[in-house]
Amino acid sequence: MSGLPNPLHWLHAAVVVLMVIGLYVVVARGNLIKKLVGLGVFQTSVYLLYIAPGKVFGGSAPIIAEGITVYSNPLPHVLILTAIVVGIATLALGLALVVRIHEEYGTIEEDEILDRDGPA
Amino acid sequence: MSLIVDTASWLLILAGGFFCIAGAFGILRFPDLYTRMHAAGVLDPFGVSLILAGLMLQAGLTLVTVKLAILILFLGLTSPVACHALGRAARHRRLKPLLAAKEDR
Amino acid sequence: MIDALIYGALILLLIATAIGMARTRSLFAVVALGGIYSFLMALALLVLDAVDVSMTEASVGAGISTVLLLGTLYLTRLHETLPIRLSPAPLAMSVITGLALLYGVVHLPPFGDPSTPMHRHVAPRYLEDVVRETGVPNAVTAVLASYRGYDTLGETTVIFTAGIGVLLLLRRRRRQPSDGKDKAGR
Amino acid sequence: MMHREAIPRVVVKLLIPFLLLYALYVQFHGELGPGGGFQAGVIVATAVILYGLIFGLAEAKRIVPPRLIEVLVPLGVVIYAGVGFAGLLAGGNYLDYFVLDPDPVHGQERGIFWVEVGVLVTVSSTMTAIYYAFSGRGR
Repeated sequence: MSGLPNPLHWLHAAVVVLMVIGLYVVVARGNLIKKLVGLGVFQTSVYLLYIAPGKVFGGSAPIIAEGITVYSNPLPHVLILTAIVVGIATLALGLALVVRIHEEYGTIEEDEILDRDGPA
Repeated sequence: MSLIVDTASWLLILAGGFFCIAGAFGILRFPDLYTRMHAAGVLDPFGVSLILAGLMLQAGLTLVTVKLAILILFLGLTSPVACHALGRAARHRRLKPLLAAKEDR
Repeated sequence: MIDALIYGALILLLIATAIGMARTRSLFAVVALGGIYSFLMALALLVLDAVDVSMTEASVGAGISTVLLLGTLYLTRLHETLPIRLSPAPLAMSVITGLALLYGVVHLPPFGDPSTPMHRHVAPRYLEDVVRETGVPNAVTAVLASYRGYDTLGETTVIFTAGIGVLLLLRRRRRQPSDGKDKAGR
Repeated sequence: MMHREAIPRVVVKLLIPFLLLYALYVQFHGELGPGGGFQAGVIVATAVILYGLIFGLAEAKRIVPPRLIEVLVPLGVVIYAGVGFAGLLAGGNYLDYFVLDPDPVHGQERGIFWVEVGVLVTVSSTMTAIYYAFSGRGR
């Protein structure tokens, strides 16, 4: 790494910014729904981090056709395709837990839940 | 011939882009929900339809053109209904429109 | 090259939307911004040639997850109680994590370079042999269902398990307080 | 007298057949173009959710009964795993599609088809079940 990095590296670096925002929301905000949304941001930034290196300049979508020779890499697409659907399933599970917590505690704020439980 | 088609399609795409940007400005600049809804609900489907029409000219007489035409049809069907539902929800929550007379006072 | 420019612009929009989500207290607005975020993500994936993934993200992220989040908001509440302010400790933690990631990420090969190792090993084998071996031109479908069928079987089982979990948590009617069988400890 | 929500009801009734048709297209055209079981499953679930949002949960449950959904959720995984066992029975390995047909390429196509059907059934029914669970909760 001598001198300025190639500008094309910065694209991967920009994805890290998204990841930091998601992580910050998960850690800093006390609202459970907000935490789940932050987790979603974190998750989608991982999608980009996987798929962006699979792109080839001048390539096309990996559907084999006549007259096309350069394709982008199909492997990350497969991994992330399933990750998205698993992501929504886990999001639903998290939201179900939030609904149950709200029914038992009457709140979805972390500190209020801890207050209600009292000193352990 | 292809020059004419290309020019026409680019004109349509650029006009569509202009209308979409105008709609976005409307959402930012208008004062209350009903006027903003007007900007988004009228300009956006129109702009997107123009873009799709431009793409239809690019695609020529293929299956893609038929798909794009179906897209325009469904856009014209769903977008006003979404706007209608939004407006009804706002009325249901008793959101008052911002009237000019009030501002003058 | 134009791909990189469009992708960069979309990432900037994504970052702006994410910051907006972090700074908004009304959860309803957060969910609406989340829908915008998912559509932008679908566009970015489309620019990266991942058409299947883009389609999934548009229907899952902007469709189903928005519906689920709105349903949860209806069942719980619409606003955060804590005011929005920068909390130093979590910020420091996430920025330090980000810097560590950045150190790793800048060593990745540049965007769009066709000569990187990941394009020279497994992928060409799939792309060259997929039609001859499976007769399916969409390489993503073939890899998903055939070459990596075990993975997908596992993912399908995860979805199944999560669905069962949600049903177990939410299907039962709310218990009456008098029915204190499970609440003896509280 | 017109129903209070006549406009959304009419349009949704018009849209839902096209949504289901689109889901089938995505499912069965997924081998040639973008698409596949995951996407088609989500689109089917979207059709049910749209119907439930506009016509009410009870009406959606009348058309797609929760009992049916609870059978379909495991059935999809069973179809997927069954394709694997079919490979075993035909004398190959687990999830080996080459042995499913005398012509190996045809066998692959057949295996991919049924695996995608399994994914479609699981994803669509799980998403519908999750929607039912959330909206049936009430405040």
